[in-house]
Amino acid sequence: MGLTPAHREWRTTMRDQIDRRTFIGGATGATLAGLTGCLGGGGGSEAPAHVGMVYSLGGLGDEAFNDMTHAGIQRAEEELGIAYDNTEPEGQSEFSTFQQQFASSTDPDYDLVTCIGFSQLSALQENASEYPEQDFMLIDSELDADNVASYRFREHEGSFQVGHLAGLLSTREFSHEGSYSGTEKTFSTDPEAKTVGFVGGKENPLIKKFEAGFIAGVHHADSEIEVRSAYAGSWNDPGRGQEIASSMYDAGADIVYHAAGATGSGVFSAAGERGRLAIGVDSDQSLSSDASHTIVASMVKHADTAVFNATKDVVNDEFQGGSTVMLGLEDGGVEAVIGTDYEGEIPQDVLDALESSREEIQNGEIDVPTEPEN
Amino acid sequence: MSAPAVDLRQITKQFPGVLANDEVDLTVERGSVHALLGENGAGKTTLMNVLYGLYRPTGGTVVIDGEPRTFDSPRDAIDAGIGMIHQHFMLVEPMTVTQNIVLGNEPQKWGGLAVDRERAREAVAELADRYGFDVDPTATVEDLSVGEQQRIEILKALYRGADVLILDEPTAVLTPQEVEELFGVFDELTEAGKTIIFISHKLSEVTTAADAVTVLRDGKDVGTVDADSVTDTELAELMVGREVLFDTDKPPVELGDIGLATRDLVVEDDRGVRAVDGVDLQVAEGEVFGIAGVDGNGQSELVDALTGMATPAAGQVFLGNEDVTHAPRRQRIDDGMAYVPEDRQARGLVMSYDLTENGLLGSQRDPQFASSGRIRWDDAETHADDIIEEYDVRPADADAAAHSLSGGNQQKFIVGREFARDPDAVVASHPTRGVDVGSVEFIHDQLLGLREEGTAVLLVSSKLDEVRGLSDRLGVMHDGELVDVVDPEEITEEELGLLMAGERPPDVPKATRRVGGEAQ
Amino acid sequence: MNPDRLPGPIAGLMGRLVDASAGERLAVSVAALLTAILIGGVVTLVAGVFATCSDPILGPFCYNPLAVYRYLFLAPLSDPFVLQETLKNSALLLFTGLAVAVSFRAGLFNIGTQGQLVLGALAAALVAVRVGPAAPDGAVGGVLIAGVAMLAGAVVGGLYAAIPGALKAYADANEVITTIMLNFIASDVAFFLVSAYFQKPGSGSVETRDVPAAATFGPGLALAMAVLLVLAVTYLLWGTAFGYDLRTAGIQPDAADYAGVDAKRMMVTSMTLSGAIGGLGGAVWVLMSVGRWVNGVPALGFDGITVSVLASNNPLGVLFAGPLFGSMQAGSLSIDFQLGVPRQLVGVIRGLVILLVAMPELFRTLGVRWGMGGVR
Amino acid sequence: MRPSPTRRLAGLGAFVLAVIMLTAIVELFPNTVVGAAIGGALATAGSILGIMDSAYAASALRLSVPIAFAALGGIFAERSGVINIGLEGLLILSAFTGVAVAHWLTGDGTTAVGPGIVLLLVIAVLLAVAGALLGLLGDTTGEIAVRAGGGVLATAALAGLTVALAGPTLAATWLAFYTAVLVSTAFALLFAVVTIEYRADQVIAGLAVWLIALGVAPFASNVIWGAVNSPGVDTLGTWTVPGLSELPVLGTVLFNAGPVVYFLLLATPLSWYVLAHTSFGYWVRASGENPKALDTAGVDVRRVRYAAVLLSGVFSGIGGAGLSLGRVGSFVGSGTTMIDGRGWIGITAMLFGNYNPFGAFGASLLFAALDALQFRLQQLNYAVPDSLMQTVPYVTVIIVLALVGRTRTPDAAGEHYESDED
Repeated sequence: MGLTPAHREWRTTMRDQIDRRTFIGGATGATLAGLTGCLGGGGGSEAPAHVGMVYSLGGLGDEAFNDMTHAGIQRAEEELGIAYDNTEPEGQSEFSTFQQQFASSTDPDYDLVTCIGFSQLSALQENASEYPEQDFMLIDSELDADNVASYRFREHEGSFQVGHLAGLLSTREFSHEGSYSGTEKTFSTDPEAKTVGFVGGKENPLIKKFEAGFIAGVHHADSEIEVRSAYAGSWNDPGRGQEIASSMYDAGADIVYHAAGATGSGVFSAAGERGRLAIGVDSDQSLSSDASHTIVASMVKHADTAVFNATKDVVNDEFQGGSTVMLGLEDGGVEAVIGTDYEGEIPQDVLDALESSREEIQNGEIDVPTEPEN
Repeated sequence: MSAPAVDLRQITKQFPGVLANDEVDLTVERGSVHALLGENGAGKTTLMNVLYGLYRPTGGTVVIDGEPRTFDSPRDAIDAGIGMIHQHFMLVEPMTVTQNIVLGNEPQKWGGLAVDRERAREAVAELADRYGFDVDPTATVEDLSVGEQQRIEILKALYRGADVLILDEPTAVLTPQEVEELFGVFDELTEAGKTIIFISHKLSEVTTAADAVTVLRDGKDVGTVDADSVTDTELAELMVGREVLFDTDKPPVELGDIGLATRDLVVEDDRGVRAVDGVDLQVAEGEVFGIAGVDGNGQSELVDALTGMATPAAGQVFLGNEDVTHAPRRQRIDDGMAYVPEDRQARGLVMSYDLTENGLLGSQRDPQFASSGRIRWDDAETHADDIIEEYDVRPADADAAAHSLSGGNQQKFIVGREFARDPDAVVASHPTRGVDVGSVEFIHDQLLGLREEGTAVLLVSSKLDEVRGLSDRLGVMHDGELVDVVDPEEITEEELGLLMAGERPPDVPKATRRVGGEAQ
Repeated sequence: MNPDRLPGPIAGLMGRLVDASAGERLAVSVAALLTAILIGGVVTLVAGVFATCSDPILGPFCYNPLAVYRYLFLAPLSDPFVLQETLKNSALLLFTGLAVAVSFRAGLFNIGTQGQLVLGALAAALVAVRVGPAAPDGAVGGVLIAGVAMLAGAVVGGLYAAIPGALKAYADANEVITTIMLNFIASDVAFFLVSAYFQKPGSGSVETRDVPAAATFGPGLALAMAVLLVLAVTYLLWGTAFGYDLRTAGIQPDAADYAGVDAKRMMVTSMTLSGAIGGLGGAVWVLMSVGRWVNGVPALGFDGITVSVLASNNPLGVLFAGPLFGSMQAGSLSIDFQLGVPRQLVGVIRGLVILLVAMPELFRTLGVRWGMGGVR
Repeated sequence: MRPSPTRRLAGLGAFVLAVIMLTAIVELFPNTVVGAAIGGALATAGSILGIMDSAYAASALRLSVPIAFAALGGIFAERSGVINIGLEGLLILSAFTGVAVAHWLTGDGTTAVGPGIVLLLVIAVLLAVAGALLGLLGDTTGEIAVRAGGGVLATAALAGLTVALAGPTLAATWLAFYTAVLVSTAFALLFAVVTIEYRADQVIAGLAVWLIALGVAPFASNVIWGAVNSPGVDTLGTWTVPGLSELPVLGTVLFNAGPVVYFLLLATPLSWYVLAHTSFGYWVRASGENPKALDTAGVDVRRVRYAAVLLSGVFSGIGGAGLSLGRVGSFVGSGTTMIDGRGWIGITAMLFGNYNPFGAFGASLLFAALDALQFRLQQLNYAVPDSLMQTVPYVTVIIVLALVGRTRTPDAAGEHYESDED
């Protein structure tokens, strides 16, 4: 546990990116130069590759999954000199449109279309066969086609790790001095109440994996801990997320883990109000959240790595069409990352326990379920 | 003697296309009850709206208590001590009596942060007490009877310090008992020095309640008379006027079977009041049956029930031998009933349609213009052109929208359309209202033509000459009842006036029954 | 076009459509559209000040409104993809715009086209999936499946619209409120039904199975069907006694009574017709755009209101307004993509158009003030 | 104000129906019981009761805030005769504006209160000028000057007081909150001009307001932050009433809550009071029921309607900014935005509550309570399909409308009013 060098580097990139966001404004700023005012004009034609990004619902600025993949492509832009364009669909039915938009474009001719999120599977099924010459990458789902490289994650493994952490912390005295919304505050666990919580966005098999791993991890620490789960039914309703998390804290939960997109930012606000802890998802959310003092850890899903690697493959003419890359704890595809404000505060025995459970998962001694046990 | 409470001098009010008031004079003495009498559309309400500041007169002066005044809004009129009780009450139904009365002048407490309800209630109670009104200040207005609501309106005006009360057709919606009570209220008010002006077109109540009567006709005042000395008949004559008598020579027509009939017909209006109360009538084929009567005595409701625009509360309607009481309007159209409605702009025409489309109104499914639901616009246009030509509708353009026609031309088009149906029965409600003299004659000829063809015609009109001249038999309606059926050629104007006022003079020449059989 | 030169029946129809006030309404629509575009341009320009970019057009301005509008309206001409999207959007907006226009013509504010479309789409998708295996192979089967699916969409959409129609006619319940409520109910119920019973196996999203590929069709055919439907409905409204009844009931209910129209039944009938067209639009969306029902149906029903309002509820106007918005929507992808101007701008312009068309008084006043008697 | 017995009965019936629907949904989809129906029902009832503690009540109260404020705003507008179905749009705009201004003032780590005050005053002055130009502030120049100046001064005083009392960051957040309320009001003013001055169809114009907001907020988010979602900002925090907050149940529910919750608890009785006991309230009701009665009584219907619509803007502003700044501390503009239909539920609450502020508040609370119940039941492993639960308010309103019909709506709602010729 702790910060691996790779992660340290990633964290720097992420910080850069967040800082830059306030400066660049339009995400397409980079390609804006040559385009303004001329129909069909291509920009950055000297770039070694053009990548089209089709984000998942919730859009950029979710401080989670989408921003993570965005960080990956930005890294590719910096290190590989590629050019990219962003599109943010607003509804499920728009995925196909945007995929086609990139696939059919000739100026620039996109070398890779990155489809982020499991929801794009059905649309891509059609478009992959419709545009056989176009290379696609699909994140979070799997499609068997020669021109599609699929990347999936063992979210349940990472979730197991943060669940384990939550379970270990929940049963002991643990507190952190910090601030929330301008006031100094203590964020602590209640060792008496053996309860933690999980908040999901919309109920679907993918999010169930997060939930399942988390519950298993909690019970790995102490099988008597109660895990409360609830789904908000929306990815963009932080108000509701906050109430759900509050209800969990009120019911004695120390720590709440979320996999709920923008809804999840409400979980952090709830933790801030209640002086409790929360666990972020997808990216190291302690970097971006306003309520970073509540975020003891995040289940980071390195979608950025997937995007970067796939882009690199395209640049090097090594595109892995038809393959599925499964990223888990072993290859650093998912990992539990301690929040920036909690670095050095987690007791060593907890870190040791996490380290050993990680090894056990990697060597197969622990089999993490993908469907919730109850 | 002090200056009159109200003195309107040479008031003229011009609306676009209509001269509503034409140099009208009206002098009302303080403490008197003054009636303003006239047919619908004679300009009574317009005149009162001028007095109340709702309209600004085109010409003339308003003099109150000897002082010339200009009212920009009702607020000014209220300040000058004038209150108006509109025909449609200006009450907020879900609010209480007190709230309604003080609306706009609420007594305040806590520096304007709250209405002083106690004080308001007391003020209302005190006011009601002073004029002997029996009202509960805390009752909700929508729970009150019409008569009670009217008293609230009067109190509202009094609360605002009104010395002159204008009432627009106050008895139109009242039961006879309530009318009685209202007139009692008038007495209380005049005793307290208030002045009352009320609008009416009912002769009897004018002579009962008023001290003086001013009669309006076609926007002009035709004289002010002392209510005690004038007779109903004289008033009826003043009101209706003597128009050119048409020398209609009606050739005798062989009467056929019953074309149109009612039996014990009862129709209730929106408020559940019996507007038509047990009317029995039969119109034979080849006969014009006229209905005379002062407006608002149930003629409109009778026509609605006959034509299928309203469902009667009781009784039956026959079209030919068929009981059509509950038949939809569609069926009556299909069975050959033509109907010239009273309100041409709401019912008779679709104002934004052109004449071709309006020519189809009611016949849109007639095989003459439509085959299996498809309208043949060519035929429709030819039809409209025919009507236009035959009835001299101007502009003679089937593509002109109905709203671009003058009222008279609109009416001619409607009459033309309805008569062109080749109907078995016609219900014509004020078919010549607002139509120029030449066209009137033409419409009359058409009506008589239908009669000769053996059509049963029911003619409702407030023009006495018209109904007398055209009808074979003449029914007089008063207060929802068919008072009598008389012979139009034998009856005198005086007798007719009395009948219209609800009285039954002796020896009225009865119409001889010429109708073949009874309705089935 | 001089109607007199056309063959009799068509000339009659044209004459009906272009009635006396059509000119004024056209003027208002055009003025509203231009004003909305103008305001949208100013919004774009001002927004550009707050945006950051590497290559401003001038001083602090990042966005070039002229370029934005060039993409919004002209991109379909130069970019085959945008053209394809334009055709799709146009076809769908023709359906929903027509659906809304029919109800508005009947004097009913059917805000519920969205819900009718969602359920119609679901019905179409489910029927197509169900019928698929039983249908013969090849084109015949495809036509059969598509036909049955579209029928199902129309029936379900029509029935769903009949509810607010009946509530209005027989319970005097305001159709604006009930249709808005029914929109929410439709999307929630559809979500539940699919996730609980009709979920596509293996998919992470809430969606039905794919409809048979043979039953799907391209935007060309959809557009052709939409145009035909517009013409058919135009004919229905202006060429038949039923249409005459419907229009009369909508414009002057008393006169409709007088003409023997059963007003209550007409409310239910016209809502059903409107809903059926909306449901048909939903079916086309499934068969043309996505190939299955997916959660998050685009707001075509609401866009239909925009289209209809701009067209002053005239089907032939819809024929122009539909593609206009269709092009703008497709073009919105381009402005985002090529210029970096957020595509929600089109949503703003759309809202402005409705707002402005809703107030003809403004343009009348302006017309009078500027001495343009023609606008009156 | 006084509901007739039939209306009361219908309201009660609808409430019972809602409860039955809720129970039915819970019962139809339990994860566990199939056979032991009665036992299951009892167990469900038991756990439902167990859930309903003070924390639950507090949660329901918080969830009801934006809904109830929208409903209160809707009540004023519609009772004055202007149907405002653009409430959702006003909520969206204010939620966005609050966060945008807060982020502008505090975003880069330092806090700038000054620009916030300037912005606030600029908007206040613009509103005052618009009001004066529309002739809303009075007839004489003196009157207009006093009222316009008074409004601006009051705004300045409020801003100054806030800065004096709160720390810089909190003050900046409050300034952002005020600005959001004013912007929502300004937008309501636009709606009022369009509907009252230019006689636009109220429903169409309301839809337009919603659509514009739905476009503008994510558009502006994208322009400012390069994404439809905002970064986090500070919230208004909670106000704890010393002493009272220690009370057993009430303490949690009422005396340890966000400021906006207090506002709601104030605004509801205040709205009722204004409608029932002040001249303005009389006028609003008269204007909606029979504007002619009000006109002939010498009160300017136009001004009354303007005031009522502006109030709906103020309330929606508090509701929207109250959600984004009061609790969440960010704006989410993706999809249906973070408002996610709360304005529409507000309209249903208004109808369900029969246009009575307490009724609307109760209905909002009921809908919010159903929501809070739903996600608590989930935590106890009752699989309640939340998509079906969400239809409960809508279905309830349709049933209420079907039973009661249109009689409940103010008579003149939706109609333009023009006094006869001047």
